[in-house]
Amino acid sequence: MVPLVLYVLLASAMFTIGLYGLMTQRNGIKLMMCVEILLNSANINLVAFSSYLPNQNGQVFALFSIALAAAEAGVGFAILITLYRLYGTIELDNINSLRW
Amino acid sequence: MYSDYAYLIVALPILAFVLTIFLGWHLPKGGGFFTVLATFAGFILSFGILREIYPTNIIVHQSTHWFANFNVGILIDPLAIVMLLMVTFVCTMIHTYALGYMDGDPGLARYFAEAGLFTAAMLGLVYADNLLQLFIFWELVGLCSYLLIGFWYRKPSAASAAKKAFLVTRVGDVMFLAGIVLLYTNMMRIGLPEGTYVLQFQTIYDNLVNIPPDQLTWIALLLFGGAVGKSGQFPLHVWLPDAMEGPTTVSAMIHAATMVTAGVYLVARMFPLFYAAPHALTVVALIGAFTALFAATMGIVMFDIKRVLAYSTVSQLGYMMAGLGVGAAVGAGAVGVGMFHLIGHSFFKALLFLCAGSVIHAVGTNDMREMGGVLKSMKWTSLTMLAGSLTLVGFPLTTGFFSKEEIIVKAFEYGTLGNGWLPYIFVLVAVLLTAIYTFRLWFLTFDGEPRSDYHKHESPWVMLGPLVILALFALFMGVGLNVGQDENPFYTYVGNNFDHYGVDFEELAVVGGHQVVHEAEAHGESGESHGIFHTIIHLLPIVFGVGGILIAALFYSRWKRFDSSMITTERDPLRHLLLKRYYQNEIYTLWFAEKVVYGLSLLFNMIDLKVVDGTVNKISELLVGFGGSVRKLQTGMIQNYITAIVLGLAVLLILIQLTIMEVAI
Amino acid sequence: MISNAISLMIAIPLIAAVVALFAGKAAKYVALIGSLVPLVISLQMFQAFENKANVMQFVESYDWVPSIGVKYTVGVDGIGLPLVLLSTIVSVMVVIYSWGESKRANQFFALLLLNEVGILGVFTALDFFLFYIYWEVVLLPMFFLIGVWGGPRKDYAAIKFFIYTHVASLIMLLSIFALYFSYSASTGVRTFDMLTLIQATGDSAIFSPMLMNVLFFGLLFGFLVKMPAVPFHTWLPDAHVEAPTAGSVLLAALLLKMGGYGLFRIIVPMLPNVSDKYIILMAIIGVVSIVYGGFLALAQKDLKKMVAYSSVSHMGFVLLGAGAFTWLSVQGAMFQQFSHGLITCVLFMSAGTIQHTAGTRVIAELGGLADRMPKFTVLMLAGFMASLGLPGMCGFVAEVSVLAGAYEPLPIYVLIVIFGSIVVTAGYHLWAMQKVMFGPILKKYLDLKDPHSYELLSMSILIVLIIYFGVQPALVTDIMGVAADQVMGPVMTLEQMGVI
Amino acid sequence: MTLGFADYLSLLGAEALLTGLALLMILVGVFLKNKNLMGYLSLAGLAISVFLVMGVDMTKGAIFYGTVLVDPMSQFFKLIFVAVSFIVVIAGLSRYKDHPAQDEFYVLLLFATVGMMVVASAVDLVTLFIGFELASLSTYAMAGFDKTKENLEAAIKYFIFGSVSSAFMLFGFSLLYGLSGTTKIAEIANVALVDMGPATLVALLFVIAGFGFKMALVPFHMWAPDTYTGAPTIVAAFLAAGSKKMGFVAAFRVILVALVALRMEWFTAFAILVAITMTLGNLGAIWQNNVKRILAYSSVAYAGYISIAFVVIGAPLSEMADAKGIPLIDVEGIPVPIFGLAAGLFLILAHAFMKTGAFISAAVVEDMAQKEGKENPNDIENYAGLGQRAPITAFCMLIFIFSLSGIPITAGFVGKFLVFGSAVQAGLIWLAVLAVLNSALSLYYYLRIIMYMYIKEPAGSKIAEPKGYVVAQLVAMLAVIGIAIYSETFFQFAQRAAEGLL
Repeated sequence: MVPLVLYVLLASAMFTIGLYGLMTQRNGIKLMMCVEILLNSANINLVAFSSYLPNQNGQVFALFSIALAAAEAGVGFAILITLYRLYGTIELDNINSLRW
Repeated sequence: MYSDYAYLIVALPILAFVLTIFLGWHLPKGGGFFTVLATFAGFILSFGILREIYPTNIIVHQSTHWFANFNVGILIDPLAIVMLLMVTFVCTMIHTYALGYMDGDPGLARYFAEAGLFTAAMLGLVYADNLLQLFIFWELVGLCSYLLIGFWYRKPSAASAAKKAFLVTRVGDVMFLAGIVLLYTNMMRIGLPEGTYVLQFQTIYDNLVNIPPDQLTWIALLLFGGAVGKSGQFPLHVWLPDAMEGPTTVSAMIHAATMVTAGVYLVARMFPLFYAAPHALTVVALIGAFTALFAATMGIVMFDIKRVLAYSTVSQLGYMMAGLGVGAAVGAGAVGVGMFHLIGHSFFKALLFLCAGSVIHAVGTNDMREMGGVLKSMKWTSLTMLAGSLTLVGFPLTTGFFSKEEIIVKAFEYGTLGNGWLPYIFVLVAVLLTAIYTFRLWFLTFDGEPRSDYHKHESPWVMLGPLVILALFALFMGVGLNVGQDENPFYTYVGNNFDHYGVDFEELAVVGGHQVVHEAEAHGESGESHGIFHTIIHLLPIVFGVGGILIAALFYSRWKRFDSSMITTERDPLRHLLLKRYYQNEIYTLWFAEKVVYGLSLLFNMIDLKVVDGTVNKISELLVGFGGSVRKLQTGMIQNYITAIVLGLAVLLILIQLTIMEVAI
Repeated sequence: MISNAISLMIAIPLIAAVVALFAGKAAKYVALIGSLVPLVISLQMFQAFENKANVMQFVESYDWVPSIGVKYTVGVDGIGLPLVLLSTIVSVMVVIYSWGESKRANQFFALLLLNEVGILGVFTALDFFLFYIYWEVVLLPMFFLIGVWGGPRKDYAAIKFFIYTHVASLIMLLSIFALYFSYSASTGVRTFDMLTLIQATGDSAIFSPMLMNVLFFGLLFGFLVKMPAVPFHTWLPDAHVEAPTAGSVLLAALLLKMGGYGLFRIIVPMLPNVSDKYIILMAIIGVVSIVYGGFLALAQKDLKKMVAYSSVSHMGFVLLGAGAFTWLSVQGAMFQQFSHGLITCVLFMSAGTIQHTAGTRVIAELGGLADRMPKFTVLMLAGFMASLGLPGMCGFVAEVSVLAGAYEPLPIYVLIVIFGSIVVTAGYHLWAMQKVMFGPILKKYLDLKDPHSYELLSMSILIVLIIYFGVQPALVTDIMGVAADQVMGPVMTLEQMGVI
Repeated sequence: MTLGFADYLSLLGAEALLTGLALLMILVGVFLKNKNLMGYLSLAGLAISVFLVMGVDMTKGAIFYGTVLVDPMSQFFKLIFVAVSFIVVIAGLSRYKDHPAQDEFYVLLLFATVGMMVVASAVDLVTLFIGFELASLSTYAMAGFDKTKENLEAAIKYFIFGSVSSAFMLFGFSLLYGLSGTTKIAEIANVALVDMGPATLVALLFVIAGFGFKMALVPFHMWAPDTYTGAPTIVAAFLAAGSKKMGFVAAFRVILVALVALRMEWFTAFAILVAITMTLGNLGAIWQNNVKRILAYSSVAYAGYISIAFVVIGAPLSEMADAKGIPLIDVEGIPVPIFGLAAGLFLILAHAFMKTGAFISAAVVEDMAQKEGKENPNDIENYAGLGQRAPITAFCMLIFIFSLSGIPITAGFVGKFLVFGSAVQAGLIWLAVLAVLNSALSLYYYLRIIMYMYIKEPAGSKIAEPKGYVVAQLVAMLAVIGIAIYSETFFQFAQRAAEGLL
């Protein structure tokens, strides 16, 4: 079967991709997606590990985190929508009145 | 029983001071009579004490703890009692005179208050029983001098003269203080028993031999520095002529009769120490003699009547110092000689000043060129002034004659004993100059025709009375003490002052390296034997004195034959030098005080602002500025924030790896 | 003698401060009472004080934070008592002098009282924690006094004063920690008790030499800044120039004394345990302060700034005396603290009065004031004379003691420099006096009058005290003499004294 | 031993109560017209839960299959959380009076509180993560509650930054799980992680990143200044005082206990982080004119001061300390680590109250300025002469600022005193000196506020101070001073907590 290393590599790759996205993208939605990628990379880790370990904690953990990710997305989109109502855009570059 | 009330001698004038300063404004004559009475009471007390201790061998000594290992106390020995009598007497005279002289001045009460305070301080100085207390009153008389010189403080010249007087004497005082500190340290090194008062004179006299001679010399010279400042000796004499800005009575009291003699008194008081200190007395003799001559030269060209007298005071103080200084050769007797001249001088110099005051009072100016012919209008003043002048010159059989004569002869012996002839030559020449400037003054003022239209009237008796009394003393004290007695009792009494403390001058001579005392006596006897030479020595001063009077007469009196222009011209550099007073003012004030000291302070100020405080402010500026740049990192762009996390973690990772490796190694 | 005298003495001004805050117009009366009562108490303590070496008196001690060994311990000995007396006297005088203060008067007087609380606390606290608390508390009222009632650059001055001295106290705090932990680590006893810890510094088993040096300098720095000693003095002139008169008086008369108190309570007893070299070091710093301060004063154009630098110069004597480490010099330094406290009050009051009567403090612009304000002139002259060390006033006694004591350990040229600077001191005092007071009066000052009676009153009381203690120094110097032995001798803990 | 449901309830009474209350309020809120009641309701709930928190028996050990632990540490933090929420709610009574959606505010607040309390008790990574997210999600929403532009900017930055760092945390957790094969903190501690290569270090750093975000340690602090400034002021108070502390308790549990094997590593990490955080926090604040922003940076700096605890605890076994020659173990029995942690806890307690108070005072001024239609209501100019305009607020602010700058006699002083002290005790002289200098530097901007409040001339007339704010401030102020005076009690508590953990 597939060695653990590959899973971990995959997870790390996804994580890196997510981070890259966060550092480069401006669109709020895209940023949200990047966040999801980050979370899921972690989930992959958990599931992979747990299938190699005697206990199932990892999978439980993954389920929880998926649920939380969903909730998080909910809150996030709520904020984005109100943001759009006020600013008329979700390009976060234009939203930096708070600085220095 | 008088001696039990000795403390009153100081307490009463202080009381007078307090009363006058608070009540004086509402009393007639500014409450001056408080001061007069208090001083006179002091005189009575001192006289009573004299009756108790003369000629017996007892001295009055009362002492009590002050703080740490210092005490306050009263010590009345021959040296002190004569000073007490002189000060109380002269001050009484001058205060009485002032009742008339200062009358009508708005600050009358202030004058008498300060005068009373001064009297108290001066008396305290005289009968202090330890060096610290002496120094304290020493400073207080300085304060009073400051206050009284600046009495007319609205006059800028008076204000600055007061400041100058205080500062210049302060230089001396600081040396004095340093001397005390040095003495204290050495005494402590000896390891005295617990509870002894270190600076008490008795203690000092007893332990002189235990102090290393080189230290003694330092101490002596530092103390002498104090004396130089107070008694206007070269080079710290510059303040005394300026001090004439004060009222004439002040000049008479402080800057002629009493305070300025404190320096001489100090040297006399510490004579054993000076004697035990190698070379110390030589310095005293030279400085004293030189001052005597140096000041006299300046006295010749002055036109301000008070300044002439001021320079003569400086010069006479020089005589006293010289008189003490030659003690290196003649031993403790010198104290008697010096003190005798001090006392005599106090009388006649006070007299001269008061007369001058009386004249100024009438004429309304200090400039002798505007006087002349005062003799007609002011008989009493003129005659008393004449009496004073004669004693000052040392005219035979006047008090000044006896005292000055003695000093000069001692100076001669001093020379014969191979200690150098300079002192003798200086004092001798000074006699001639003294005679010249004194009678130049007298002739210019009283003789000839009025050179300006001043209103002519004799002063009131409250002023003349003191003049007459002082004049009598000035003329006849010497005779009274000398004629009809094989040995002047004053010399013996005061000269043997230190026997009361069991000071062994033989022993001290060894420490001080004077091998000459006995030879001095031996020589003295031999001097008696081949008389002719000795008589010459005794006659020379008289010749010089009378000669001086004649010269003065030829130049300035009604019988004048020459004019000063015949010997000097306007452009004569010497004359200029004298008129400019050897450019001391330029050197002391303009150059040293204002350039060097003030410049130094400005430099320090610069350093303080730029460097010391500058660093502090620079640091804060840097931090604040750094903060200004740090906050720019907060761009407000969420992407940058994420980047910050990633970079931060990366850096952290590397650093941790490094440290772990470092530790591992 | 009332029990808990010290706590009472500290509590009363504190309560009075709160009352004064809400007293409105009546604040000054509250302040007067609130400062008079402590004066009475301190006088009683002075009466009841038994002058025995190494005995701490009026001690109170209660647990506060036992788990880290913090106690509420107060008491006085020969070091603290004279300063307590000084503080209470000066506080009353300041209240009297500022009787006419109208701007936000209630807060003003409340702050004066609060200041007294802090000062008294510092001089009586025997627990480092408590000591540090009071040490910091003192900063607050002064900060506000400068900040609210100050001159044009008050913001700068106040913040500089606060931060500069605060840094110093924090460095001091770290050293205190080092003391505390080293002690508790090697003895197992957690205590902030001052005397115990100071005594422990003698034990080389507890404090390695290196550690000893570190914390010695930490503490020394804390105190030098407060004194202030050159080169850490620059906060002082700024603070003084901007502060209101009352503030300057308290600052110079009391706050500076905290540094000196620290020296005697902590540094000097440690000296023998650290190194003899530091004796000379401290003395040298002292000398530098004396001379440098003197010359700077001479250079100043502003009367108040001149007085401020003269404080630097005079506090140098304290440092010199403490550093010279002979019995007489230490005692003299203690007395210098006391006398400078009294004298500097008069100087700053004079400067303040001139400021608000003539409207300027620039010496060059003043002249001939004596003509119109004779009474004031007498008092000011007396103050200046006292400051330049005139005998018969307490400044002289102190300086002579310091110098006489300091000669032994010091090289001669150092002494020469000092004596030179004494002349300079006389110089700037007389110069200022002549420029400001004497000479012909300037046109613009023709309608000046003597200041308010309460200002004259406070000044004259102080002058009387200055002369009194100048003539009768033994009253306090005897106490200080014993204290000097105690400071130079071995330190005893409260237990060993048997007072708790 | 096994515990019945009743025991659970007694142990987690507060959590249960608050959760129930929150759910109830959602339900009721739908029907109510005037919702001012809600505030008092939650106030009552919080008041009761204070006693519930203090009342429990802390010796029962872990429950819910060893995922939740009720020990002094957890209760210490729960107390802080509840108290902070309590004060914030009081302030809210004025802030959201007659606000149409105020019930939602209180509900969110309660949920956030519960989440934080769960974290405080969590001894299992899963539980901890859930609690963490619960708190985060509610606070995301709260940050944007007023729906002004600033609010939403604050919210979105907070949200993205927050979810990224929780992703980091989760990834770290996953690695930990992979390496140790368990999610139970106690069990992870028993695994020799050191031998497991670089992955452990990555895990550690990711976990630190996750917590560092809540704690606002540089460089994970970037969101804090913006969010604190943008969010409604009392929410900022809650964030700074409450959820920040959640980060600390989580960090204590995971890093100090679970990752004890990596002590060397996290000692170094925190040594660096602390130094940077203190310094940058203070330097950043110097230039600010927006008082909320000043307070934000100051709480960044405080994250640094508090985190000194980690360094102190890490120090004893690391070689750095031994070199100093200062004994590491106190003979009297309080080991350096315990003392350090206790000190840290005390400072956390102090900071919670003074920061809440300070932000609420700021809120008063903000409302005042908004009424006057000022351009930027939090500008320091609006504080001019506050001493006359709003005496109570000004005085409370004064106390809070003194406390923040460590002036006696306030909780902040005692806290700093203890923390700096523990640093010296651990031989970290360099750190102590740095901290001290920072503390002095911070005076610069603290004093500026005081200057404006008491020294500048008033910018307007005297104002009426809203009751809720006043009460909230007074409570906070009394707490700040009381903690200082009765420091013994609270230090004992902190010490027990520390002993329980280590």
